[in-house]
Amino acid sequence: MTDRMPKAIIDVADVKVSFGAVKALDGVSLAIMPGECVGLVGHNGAGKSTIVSVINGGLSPHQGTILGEGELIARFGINAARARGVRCVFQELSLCPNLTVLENTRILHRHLGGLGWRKRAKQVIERSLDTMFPGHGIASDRIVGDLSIAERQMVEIAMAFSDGGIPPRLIILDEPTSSLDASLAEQMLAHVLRFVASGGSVILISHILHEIITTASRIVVMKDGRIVAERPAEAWTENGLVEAMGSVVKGEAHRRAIRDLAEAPVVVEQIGHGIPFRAKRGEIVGLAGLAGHGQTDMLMKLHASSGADWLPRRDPAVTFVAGDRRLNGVFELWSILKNFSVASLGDLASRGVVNADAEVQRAGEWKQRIEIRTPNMANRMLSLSGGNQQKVLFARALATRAPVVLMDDPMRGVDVGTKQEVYEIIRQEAAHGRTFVWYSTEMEEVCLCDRVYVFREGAIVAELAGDAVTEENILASSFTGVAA
Amino acid sequence: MRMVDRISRAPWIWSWFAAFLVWFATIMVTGGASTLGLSQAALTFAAFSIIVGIGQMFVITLGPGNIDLSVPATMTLAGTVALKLMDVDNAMILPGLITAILIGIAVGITNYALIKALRIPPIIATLSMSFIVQSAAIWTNRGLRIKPPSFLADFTTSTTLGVPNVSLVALVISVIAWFLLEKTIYGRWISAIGQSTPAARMAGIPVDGIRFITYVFCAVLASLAGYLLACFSGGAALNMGTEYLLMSIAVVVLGGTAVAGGDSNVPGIWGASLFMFLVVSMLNTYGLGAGFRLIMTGLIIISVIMLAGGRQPGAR
Amino acid sequence: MRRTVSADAIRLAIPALSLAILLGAVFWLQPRAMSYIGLNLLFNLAVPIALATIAQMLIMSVNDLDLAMGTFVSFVACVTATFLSEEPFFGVLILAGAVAVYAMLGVVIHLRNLPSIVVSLGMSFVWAGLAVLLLPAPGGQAPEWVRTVMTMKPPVAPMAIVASVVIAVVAHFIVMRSSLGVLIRGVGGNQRSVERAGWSVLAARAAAYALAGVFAVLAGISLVGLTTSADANIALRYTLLSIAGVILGGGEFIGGRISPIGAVIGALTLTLAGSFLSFLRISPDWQIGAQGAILIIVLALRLLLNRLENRDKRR
Amino acid sequence: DTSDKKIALSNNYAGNSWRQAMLTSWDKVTGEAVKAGVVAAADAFTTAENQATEQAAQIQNMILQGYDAIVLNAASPTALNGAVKEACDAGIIVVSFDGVVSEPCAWRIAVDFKEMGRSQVEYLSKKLPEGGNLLEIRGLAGVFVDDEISAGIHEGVKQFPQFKIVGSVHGDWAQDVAQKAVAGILPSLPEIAGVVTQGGDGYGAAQAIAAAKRPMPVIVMGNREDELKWWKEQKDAKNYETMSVSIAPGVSTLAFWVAQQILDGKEVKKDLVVPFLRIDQDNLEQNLAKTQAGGVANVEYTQADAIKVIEGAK
Ligand SMILES: Nc1ncnc2c1ncn2[C@@H]1O[C@H](COP(=O)(O)OP(=O)(O)OP(=O)(O)O)[C@@H](O)[C@H]1O
Ligand SMILES: Nc1ncnc2c1ncn2[C@@H]1O[C@H](COP(=O)(O)OP(=O)(O)OP(=O)(O)O)[C@@H](O)[C@H]1O
Ligand SMILES: O[C@@H]1[C@H](O)[C@H](O)CO[C@H]1O
Ligand SMILES: [Mg+2]
Ligand SMILES: [Mg+2]
Repeated sequence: MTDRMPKAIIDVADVKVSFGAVKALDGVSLAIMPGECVGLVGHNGAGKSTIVSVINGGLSPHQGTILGEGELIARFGINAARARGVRCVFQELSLCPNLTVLENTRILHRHLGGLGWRKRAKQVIERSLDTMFPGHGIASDRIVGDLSIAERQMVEIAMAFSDGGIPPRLIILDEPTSSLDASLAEQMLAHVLRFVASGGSVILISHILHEIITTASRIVVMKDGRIVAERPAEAWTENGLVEAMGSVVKGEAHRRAIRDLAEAPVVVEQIGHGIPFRAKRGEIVGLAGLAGHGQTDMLMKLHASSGADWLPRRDPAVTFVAGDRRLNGVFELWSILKNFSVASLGDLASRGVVNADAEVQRAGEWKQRIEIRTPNMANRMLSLSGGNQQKVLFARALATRAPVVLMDDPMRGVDVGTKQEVYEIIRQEAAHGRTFVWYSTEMEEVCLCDRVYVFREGAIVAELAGDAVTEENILASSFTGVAA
Repeated sequence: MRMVDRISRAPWIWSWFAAFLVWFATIMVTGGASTLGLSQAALTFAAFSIIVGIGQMFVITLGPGNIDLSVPATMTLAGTVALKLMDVDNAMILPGLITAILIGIAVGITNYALIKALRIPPIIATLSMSFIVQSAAIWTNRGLRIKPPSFLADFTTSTTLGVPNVSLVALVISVIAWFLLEKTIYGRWISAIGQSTPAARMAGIPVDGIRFITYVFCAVLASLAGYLLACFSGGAALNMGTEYLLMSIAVVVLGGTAVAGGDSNVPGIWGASLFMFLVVSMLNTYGLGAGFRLIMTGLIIISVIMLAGGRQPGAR
Repeated sequence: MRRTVSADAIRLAIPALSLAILLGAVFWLQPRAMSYIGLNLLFNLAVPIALATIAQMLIMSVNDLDLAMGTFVSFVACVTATFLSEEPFFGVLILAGAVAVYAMLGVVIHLRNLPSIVVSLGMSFVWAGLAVLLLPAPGGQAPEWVRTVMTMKPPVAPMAIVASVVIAVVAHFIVMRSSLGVLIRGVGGNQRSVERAGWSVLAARAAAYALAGVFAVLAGISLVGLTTSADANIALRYTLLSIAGVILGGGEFIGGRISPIGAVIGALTLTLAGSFLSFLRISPDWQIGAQGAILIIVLALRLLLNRLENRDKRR
Repeated sequence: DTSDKKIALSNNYAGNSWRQAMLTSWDKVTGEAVKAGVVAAADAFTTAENQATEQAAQIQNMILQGYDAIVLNAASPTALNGAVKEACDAGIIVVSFDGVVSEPCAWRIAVDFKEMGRSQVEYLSKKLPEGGNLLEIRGLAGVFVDDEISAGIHEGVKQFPQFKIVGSVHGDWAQDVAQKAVAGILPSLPEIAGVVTQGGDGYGAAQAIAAAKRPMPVIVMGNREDELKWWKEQKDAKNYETMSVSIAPGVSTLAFWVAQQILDGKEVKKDLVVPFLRIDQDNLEQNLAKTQAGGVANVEYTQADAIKVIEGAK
């Protein structure tokens, strides 16, 4: 008790979280002291957002302990965290889009109620906005859905820093600047420094490395659910960080032989801002860059431009492998078999009647080919583990006759062994003349491509081909890109 | 044991179970003497609910928000126009049938045009449409009850080997519907659309085309039911579809079809249609009035949905 | 200070414009309507519809739908014309019980994750049955005070207008201005974010249903105030009318995007559409069809105006 | 002189042949009256959904449109009283018929529905003196006419206790609904001697009974053409005997003339009674011949008829 060392606001020790076979956190320990800003970096899927959810109380770890001010907290949850002044700005925007700014403030601050709460909420949020983003021009009675993405992000950040009864003590910012331009980001980071100087704590997650280096007092690097490096900010350089984040074992072994595709015809094309997109027959084209910078939109556009909404097509031009399984991949009520065959029913039917034997046989072949781990393809799709569900979606697309396969980060949750098998299949199919357009957040995968387009802010900012497809080049283009 | 387990989880079992209970409770009043009569009557009248219910089921299978409220008006228009056209002449049976079907097609096309082109939610689009169709029915013959051609009248009211002919028609339609749903690409596609429209689009399914066909199919079945019902009851009446609005929805829901879409169930429609007829008969037989009858019906619908359970979390 | 017109304001402008156009047409067809009495005659039956529309809107604000609105209002009307006027104590008790049933439906639907459409379809039979039991034949008597309130002749504006404004203001206050309203709409907009802030979504949904029950009860009572008596089928059409009213008023089926003022305007528009048609003197054969046509036209107008709005936005 | 007066018909429902016949009669008779310059206009209005609230709004619109009289077939005897009162207050003559309203300021051309029900049992008591089991087919639950006719029937059964009602179903005044309801209850019923009805349901009952291959009881008919035709067939084949009773749809024209007379300044009692239209074994053919195919046996009224009815009530 007489200890003069300040105690950590939140101290998580040896935390483990897994989603199915994916070990999102594999023994992470992290203590946040008052008056420090911890920078958290790592590749997509490293586990950053997951540790945030643990600290925020939204996710109970499967293993590990959580201490607050040095004391073990038995029932740590959202309300316990909030009572300790823990606030969070989530990576995906999490305001209610149908409510106004000050109504969202009301939702966030549970104790703001009572007569005249609007006035108080208005004061709370406007004071915070004014201090953080002077001249922001956001009226607090605007509907959040009407705001631009940047304005929404500003509101969320300002809301996290606002004081609606319980003063904020630890603020977690998960990629807060991803939609802010340079000057707004500057304003925000300056406020973070002021907040930290006055004794508050911040966890800052960002892919923009110089922000981290200039703002954080300590930088933690995560990789595959573990903390792999941790040093004071002054001890880091941007290159050092990129190296620490990158894969230790490079994917060289899997690099495919460089093929000459100069003669091959262009099979898909999409011209927008930035560098035009083209893919040739038999080519594997990678879409890289930070998550959410327009890669999925590009895939959707490619799909829509050749899709048919009214009449069935015998020979589909493209097929699609979803990454967001829940949203646009899996048919939950169906068996694995039906999920597999839905895109190639035309080939498995005569006069519109599905040939059940052919369907079972085709499914059997693919079950073997990519090892879908189930005793029976007639089992429900949801009985499969996530990785196996993803394999089914893969098989669904590959089993069609479409010459172009669009892939939306399709390896989420797929284990290493399977990945290697799928890579091999992709290589074979490409050799037979199939074209793959592959968006991936995994560097290793991007490096498997013949050619790579790097995206930033909705446009293609770089094109890398052959030997130029390296992790360093891709990271460099995605971080530096063309500044806004 | 596994068999029992599997059957008890089949979504249609509840409606069959309920239908059986009610049937049993009714025939017990006469010590079993009414068995044949009641069964025949139930099969006869369930047939019409089955036919419209199957159409409604296809639409509901398309997913949340999809529903066709124009079913009753379509029945009425098809019945009145066809009977007027046939004008008691046996030679006109086929033209009458074709006219009824064409009316169904026209209503279905207009329904989907309103939904797609004007972005009107299906519930309101088909309601508005039903007013227009109902007016058209009034305008065509002002409520005169023209008798059906004698052949049709006999056919619809008689039995074959003790089974009512209309229920045989319903059986044929059910088998076709079951075949469409279970065996054909079309069936797979509507189920896919109902489970997740974005996923269906990404899987290359022609979503708009299929939705369009489905609304047309529903309207055609409604017009067919109208044609048969008008012949069966000795003439079309302007209000003959009225009770089939809630009925068509209720038999679908009770039959175990998922209201959230994607999962349809033909046997369940039979169970539910028989049940809906039998429960009224039972309550009438026991001398219960309209009030109790309605309350019981509502409570049973809610119990069935509670027992069968909602969809797994995440879907609504 | 920079002020832009919000999407909500535009959303409100569309129904208001439809109403204004329709009102203009009615005045042109029937100048007599442009008076104290005229306006009252045009709009007094819109008052219960407006209340039912608000009730439906509350259900829709949490992404549900109530197919039992019409039978419930009929049931309330029967209770009002019988118990509430003869044995007010029991009448109030029954109505309070009915509101509690609504809250419970919200709880059950949330806990068991049931489709609201089916549950309310089942409830529609139950309410209808109860109504028939209460009033096997039309009749009953409106309580004196209800009759007095509904036939009041306030200065300046007729009761129908005053009541509509009061309903709109009160509903606006509850749904748009109060903390509870914010919470309910938050559930419709982004349930996760409400949960993350530590609220109980279950309680919010139950509250939305209970509030809807209260407004529906008021709809039934005010209806009997106008008609002086009730019957078991008196308000069946309120189910679809209330849904159409919410949509016309700029509300949406999902996403918690609703507008109480818009809903009241939607209810007034629907009522006025009926009058407009009867002033047009359409042949009786097509009078029913014209109601469908006018619904389609007004909704198509909404689409057109939405398009214009989007074009403006893109500019 | 009423040549500058405008009369409106407010009708709540158009969904059955009876109502359509009523509208047709109105059209025919008032059309001639307008042409002859007796009145300036006689417009018909029908609501879409058979609901009192909708009809109340319709009446309010008629007030605004400046009609001098409203002829009313009401969805509810009481739920329109508010609107009717407003019309009276605006100086408008309101004449209700068939579905009459209880508001005292309105005129009522009523059919004694109770008597209509009672008379059915009385007829049966003559036809079947030894009595027997009866099946009752009712109308639409919750509606006034249904309750009245049914009450009359039960009164009749009390009066002639040799009869016993062994089953009761709602046929909603529609052949197909009646057919369905009867078919459902029939198997569990003992032998039926007679079927008492409300009109528009007799043919449906006959079909259900025939389908069940039961002996045909005496079914009281309701003047619909299909009912009369079936009766005629049975009469010719097996000398089947029954009677048929209902209100004539043309009573709308009587209401029209009464309204015209009131507008003309005649003193008219608030409550007028029209006899129901009854068809018996001997005048079946005669009535059938007069009835439009698919329609309802009808009587249209002239101005002279109306004056006679008014005088008779004094
Ligand atoms: N709800 C979930 N269900 C299944 N898997 C999940 C879930 N949430 C996260 N994961 C998985 O856990 C791993 C860690 O994810 P997390 O979101 O923490 O990564 P991150 O470091 O924040 O990545 P990014 O930089 O892309 O935001 C990923 O492989 C992800 O796919
Ligand atoms: N609810 C369930 N019902 C039936 N079988 C199940 C269920 N959940 C999992 N299984 C089966 O159990 C096995 C193991 O599942 P688990 O989720 O642990 O796989 P996994 O090791 O995570 O696979 P992957 O690495 O591909 O994600 C799988 O074969 C799966 O099909
Ligand atoms: O609608 C009509 C009339 O109301 C009549 O009074 C009885 O028969 C019904 O069909
Ligand atoms: Mg797994
Ligand atoms: Mg993250």
